[in-house]
Amino acid sequence: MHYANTYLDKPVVPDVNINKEGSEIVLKCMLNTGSDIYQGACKKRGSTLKEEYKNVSGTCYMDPRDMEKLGVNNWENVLVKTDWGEVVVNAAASRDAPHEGTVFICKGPWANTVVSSDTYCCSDPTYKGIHCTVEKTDRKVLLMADLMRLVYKKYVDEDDDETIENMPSLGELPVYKKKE
Amino acid sequence: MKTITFKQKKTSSIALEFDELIPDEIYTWGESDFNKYEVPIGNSRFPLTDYFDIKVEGEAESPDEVKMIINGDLNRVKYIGCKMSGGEILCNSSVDLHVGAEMSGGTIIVDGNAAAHAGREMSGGYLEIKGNTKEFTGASYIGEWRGMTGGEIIVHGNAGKQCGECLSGGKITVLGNCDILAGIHMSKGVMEIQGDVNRWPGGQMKNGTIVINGKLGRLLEGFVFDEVVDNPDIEGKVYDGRFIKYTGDIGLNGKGTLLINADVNRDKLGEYGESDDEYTSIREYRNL
Amino acid sequence: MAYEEPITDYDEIVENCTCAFCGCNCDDLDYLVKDGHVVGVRHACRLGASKIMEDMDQRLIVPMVRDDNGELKEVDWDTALDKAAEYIANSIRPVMYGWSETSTECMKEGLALGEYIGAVLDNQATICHGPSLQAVQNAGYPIQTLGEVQNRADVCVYSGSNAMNSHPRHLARYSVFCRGFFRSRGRFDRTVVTMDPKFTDTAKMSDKWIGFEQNGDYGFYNAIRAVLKGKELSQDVISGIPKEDIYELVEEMKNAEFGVLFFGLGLTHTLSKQRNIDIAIKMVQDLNKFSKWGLTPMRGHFNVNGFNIFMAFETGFPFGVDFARGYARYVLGETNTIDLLTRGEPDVFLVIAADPGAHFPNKANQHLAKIPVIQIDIHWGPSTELADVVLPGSFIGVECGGTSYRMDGVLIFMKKAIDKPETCRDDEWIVRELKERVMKLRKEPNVAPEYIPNPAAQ
Amino acid sequence: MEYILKNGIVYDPANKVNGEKKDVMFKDGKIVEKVSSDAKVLDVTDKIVMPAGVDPHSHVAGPKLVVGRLYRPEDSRKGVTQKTNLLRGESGFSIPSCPTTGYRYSRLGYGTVVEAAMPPLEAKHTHDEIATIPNIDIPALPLFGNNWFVLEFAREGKIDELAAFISAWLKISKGYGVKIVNPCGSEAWGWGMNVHGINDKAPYFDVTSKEVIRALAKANEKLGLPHSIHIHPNDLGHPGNVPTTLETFESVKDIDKNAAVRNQNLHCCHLQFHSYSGNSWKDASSGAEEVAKYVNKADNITCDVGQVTFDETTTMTADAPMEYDLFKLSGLKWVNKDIECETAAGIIPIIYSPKSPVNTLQWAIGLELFLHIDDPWKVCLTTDHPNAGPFIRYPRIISWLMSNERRMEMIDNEVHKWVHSRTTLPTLDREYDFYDIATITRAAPAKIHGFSDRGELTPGYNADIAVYDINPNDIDPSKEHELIEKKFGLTDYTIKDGEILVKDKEIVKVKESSTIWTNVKGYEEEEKAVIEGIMPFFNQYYSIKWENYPVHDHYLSNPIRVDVEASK
Repeated sequence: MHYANTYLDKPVVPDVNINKEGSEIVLKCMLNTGSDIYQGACKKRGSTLKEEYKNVSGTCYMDPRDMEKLGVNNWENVLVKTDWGEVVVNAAASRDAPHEGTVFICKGPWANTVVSSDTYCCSDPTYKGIHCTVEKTDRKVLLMADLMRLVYKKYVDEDDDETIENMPSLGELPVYKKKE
Repeated sequence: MKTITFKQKKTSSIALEFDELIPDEIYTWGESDFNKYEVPIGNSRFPLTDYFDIKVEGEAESPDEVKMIINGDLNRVKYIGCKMSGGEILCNSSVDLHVGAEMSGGTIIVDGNAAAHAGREMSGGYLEIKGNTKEFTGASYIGEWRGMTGGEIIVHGNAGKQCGECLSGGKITVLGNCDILAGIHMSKGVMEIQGDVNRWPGGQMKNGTIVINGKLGRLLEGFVFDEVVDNPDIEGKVYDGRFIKYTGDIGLNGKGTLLINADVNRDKLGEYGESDDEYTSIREYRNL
Repeated sequence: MAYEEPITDYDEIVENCTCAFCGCNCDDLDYLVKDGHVVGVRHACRLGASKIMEDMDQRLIVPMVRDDNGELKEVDWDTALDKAAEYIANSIRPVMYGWSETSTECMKEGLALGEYIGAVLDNQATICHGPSLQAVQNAGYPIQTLGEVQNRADVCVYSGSNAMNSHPRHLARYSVFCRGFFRSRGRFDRTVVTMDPKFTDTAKMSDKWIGFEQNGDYGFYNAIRAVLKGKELSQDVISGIPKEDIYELVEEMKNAEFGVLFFGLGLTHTLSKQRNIDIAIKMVQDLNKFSKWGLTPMRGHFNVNGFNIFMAFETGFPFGVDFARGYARYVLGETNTIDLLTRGEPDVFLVIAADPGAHFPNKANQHLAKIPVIQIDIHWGPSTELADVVLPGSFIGVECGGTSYRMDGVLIFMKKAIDKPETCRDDEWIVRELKERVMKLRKEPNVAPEYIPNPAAQ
Repeated sequence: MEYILKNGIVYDPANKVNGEKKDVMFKDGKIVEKVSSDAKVLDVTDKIVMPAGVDPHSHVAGPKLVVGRLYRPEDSRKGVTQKTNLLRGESGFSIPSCPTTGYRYSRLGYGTVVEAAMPPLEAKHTHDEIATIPNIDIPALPLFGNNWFVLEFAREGKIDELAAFISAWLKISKGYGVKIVNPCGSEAWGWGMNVHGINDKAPYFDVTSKEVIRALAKANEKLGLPHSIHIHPNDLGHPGNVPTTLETFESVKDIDKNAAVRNQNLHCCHLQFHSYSGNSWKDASSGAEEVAKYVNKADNITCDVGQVTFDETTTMTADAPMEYDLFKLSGLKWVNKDIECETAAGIIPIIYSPKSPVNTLQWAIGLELFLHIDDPWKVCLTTDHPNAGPFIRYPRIISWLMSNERRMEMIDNEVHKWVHSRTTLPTLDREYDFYDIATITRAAPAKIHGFSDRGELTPGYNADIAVYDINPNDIDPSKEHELIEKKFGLTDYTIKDGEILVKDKEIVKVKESSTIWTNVKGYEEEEKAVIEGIMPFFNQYYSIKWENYPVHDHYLSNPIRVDVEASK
């Protein structure tokens, strides 16, 4: 059957070409989270296990000048740390630049790991305006299921983060026992 | 005089609700009444004695003659002293939400921190918190434009965001620091802050007085510089030192008074631009 | 993306369907249907089309229950429903969260269940426009329907909202590009202002971009209010905006014939949260002294407003309603999902048509990892990774009809276009079944049959 | 099922039964002449028996109600009660939640409540809420006074087309009659303006309020709808609005009514708000006497009062510019809701205080109207719920009307002294009797709305009955006003369609409500033509599709259809 195609591999981002070492190892930034059209389309289509979701939601959009400071190119990996946690995401040049000193991660399991749960009695967690650090990393960006396993550990017996991170991937399709 | 002592046996992850255990309700109760009583937890009720040992000494003719002493970890005990009109409650620990909410008389002393909504909409009485408080101390119920109308709240530590929201009477004293938007929508009463204040005190205030003895972060544009006063007298209390007086919030033709200590806020005098070393204490509040 | 051939191979067109994505609820979509599947969507934006032509790989087809090994296992409906009902019936602090992507008919059943068992009912407003509702409760609500914007508005302000990304057809269909009765030249008759720290896609097509600094919203709007009262600004730069720009902006807003402020999560999620909107509403009210102004919150899900409206007329409170004591309670910081979860209170979590796994902060989800989670949804998502019972629902507006409320409060009936997968059930049916089963298990509401210690209890 | 209410003291003004001791019988939901010996006997010896109440003008369901509930949690919090096995938890004081509204009306002995303002665009929503309100029947009046099509037809003088439009829109919105609110004013509010007086023109549409009222009245009578036009005139709440009100009345004098069921061709709602003399609040005074004099003379006018009750309540009306004026006075939280091409609405909380001169004046004007208008068939008891006070205060108003002593006590001790200098209230000593009360709360509203199945205890009518625990021969309402208030506040029996809903002051049954709508026959061709003509505009300028505009059956709960043969 011929379906109209709404899938995409990666969001479209401006080209950057950084070919020298960064001047800083750890960059202090302000973190915002929210939605963009790629994330929204992928999430609501239901493709959350897919590589696509990892790329649209698990991506840290940065000002190219900040990327230069860290020496990262599009689709290289960075580690974002806040007081609430840390997560490995892709780095990509922001379509909305310039916004030096501010990074943007679309909402999703990756962003959740590092946002503040403080509601200040107003029902809404602080999803925007969070102090964070960004650094280059060799660790890989996890698929959604793998990330949920690592962060919440609901159904793994293991406690050690590193072990869980290196477990075999749960893959891009639902895993459940079918009825015989 | 009747003394009721609560000694904790175990804690609960789901909060216990103490709104029925106020002097007005229990001044006639004996130990057997407490043994029969079931305390609301979530959607159910469980025997109070599962959680507390209760000792009753003496007799009381009225709520005013009751002294409740609550010992133990009260971080999951909410509505302590809610709507009470007399008597005394002593909490020897940090307490959960709504301590002293809507109280009209009596005394509550918390020897620890209080969670949000402490002293919400109180109309009389005295609430003292030896530690810190979270958001909406002495504030109003959501939607209500008349908040605390009487009584006094003293916070020895720091107060969270929007302390004294919609204050319409009474007095709030914070001996520590205050987070953003202290005294927002205030229309009457006095707020005294001994420590520093993060951004924007008195947003959209109509009337009343805020005194800040420490350093002020950002001031709103709605406040107009009035004069520099020495040793101002606010409703009978003289504040020693030199204060800068602002009037606001003129966005709504407000006539509120904001007094900030001139000595520690020199940057606000003359060219009062934005202070660069902005005071942030968010971390402190979070770790309450 | 490469050029794609238009879809020509379809059996029928179902006209005037309603989009089940954002709060725009566009009711002019045409679905191209072949063999019981939607193979193409006309008129929809990228978001709507993508959602309607769902990812069948991840469609939840069968009910599942987590077994002892922590693996989801397909079971029959009775087993799954009984298991879920058992969790709910034995709970002391149940939370029922979600509801924004299902119909109000389903909410009605949910409310009956929640009221019976003494649960907390909350929806996505709690993590998106909850602060807006609180601000509305403090400051008022000068709103208008979207057609009014189309026909009259000559100044549209988007504040903290990137409509081009989150509500792509909003500008085209309701506010900016469309031709209105008094705005016959469409975009040329209107001025568009975007207020956002980022130069967003919406800012790029605006006439004016106010890039105030992060967390500076409250101070910025306060300055506007002061200027509206005729005050000279004392600082040269307020929240990152030079005062001349503020004067100019205020003049422009005062001279509008009909202005509208659309605001989004940029205002609700930053430092001063509900007070940002509080003061923005006050600003709009002030502006009415000079001309006509209104506002509309850019609601995210197609029925997130529906839940708030539904709860308000059923119980008097819009969201985060706690029935634990047998009466409705609405207290911020106490009866909202995130606060409850971070405090570690709930002992059962029912999530319907929502995805806390994808949208709740880490600390809140940590608690979900400790308690039974029942999921009613149509797709395998992050929440499924935390769920203990999974009940596959149906897709409102595509596979099932139902009522929704647009961001401006206009009721739209979302009609059914195709049949749902055979093994799925309607959300309404699932919740009603749960209710009936819970009522059998727990005859006396509000008294727990036995004390079940909370795994998270100390 | 057959029942007999035995030995009650019956007040049934429609049948001229004034306090006679007699039995009332009903069977299968209808009043009957006699019942068999199997009938269940309900002993109501020496208790007042009346038809169930009919509220001619109240705001209980619809988009602005829900915004009110949504944005006033502090009001919702006031009336919160625990749920029982039968009843849901209640909430709210001035704007109770839907279930609460039904319960409270039932306790007051009411059976029918007219929802007075429904924007056609939001009709589905209104009916969605009506379905949620239990125990009372609710017809809704769609708003026509600022509808763009109506303004166009009125300007062009196209009465036939307008009649067809009304006929079509009643079907589409499942409405009962024609409601007009501040004609042309709410449209002007689309640009932040208002109209002043009846001869002011709406911007762009170039039509005056008077032309709109006359056109709608003519169309209404052409169709012969059961209810006349139901108007909220211009200049509500402005000092010196008496001339506008009287001109409004005068403007329809020459239009013949065309429905046997009613006497009037214009019903003016909450007349209290339209009876102010003076030029500003500084020199405002009561215009009640002048207005009442006109009403006494005119046979074509009826009204309801909108009595102020001295409570903290919520004002909500489709007269949006007036609400903004109120906001500028009080500064409290203001809601506005503009509905495309149709109407607007505003909401604001308000505190009516007896210490306030203006509120005292409003309170006195309401009572003056009751006392100056001689014929109780021309005046109905309302508070324009929730605008002047919540409907749960009706018993209190009854106690005021029945007791001059209580009124004088309030005048002397409780209210502002303006009551002496600016009103005639202290000079009035008329007291209503139970027969009059039954008229203004039941018989008159039913007649005015043209109901031919309720408001009377006539055989064949619906068995909607209220029994109050009052022995009229044993009570002196003039002295025992507190008792009157208490007893009228909670019935011994409320019977709706033959089902006992309240028994011994407790709700024992909750039933689904019905909505009542008017189906005009004989205009099908004209309706089609009008809709066809409108369609290009609709497709271009409405933000929803035509398919989504009409109220489908899905949203109608137990509709009662009133068929009308249009005479043309």
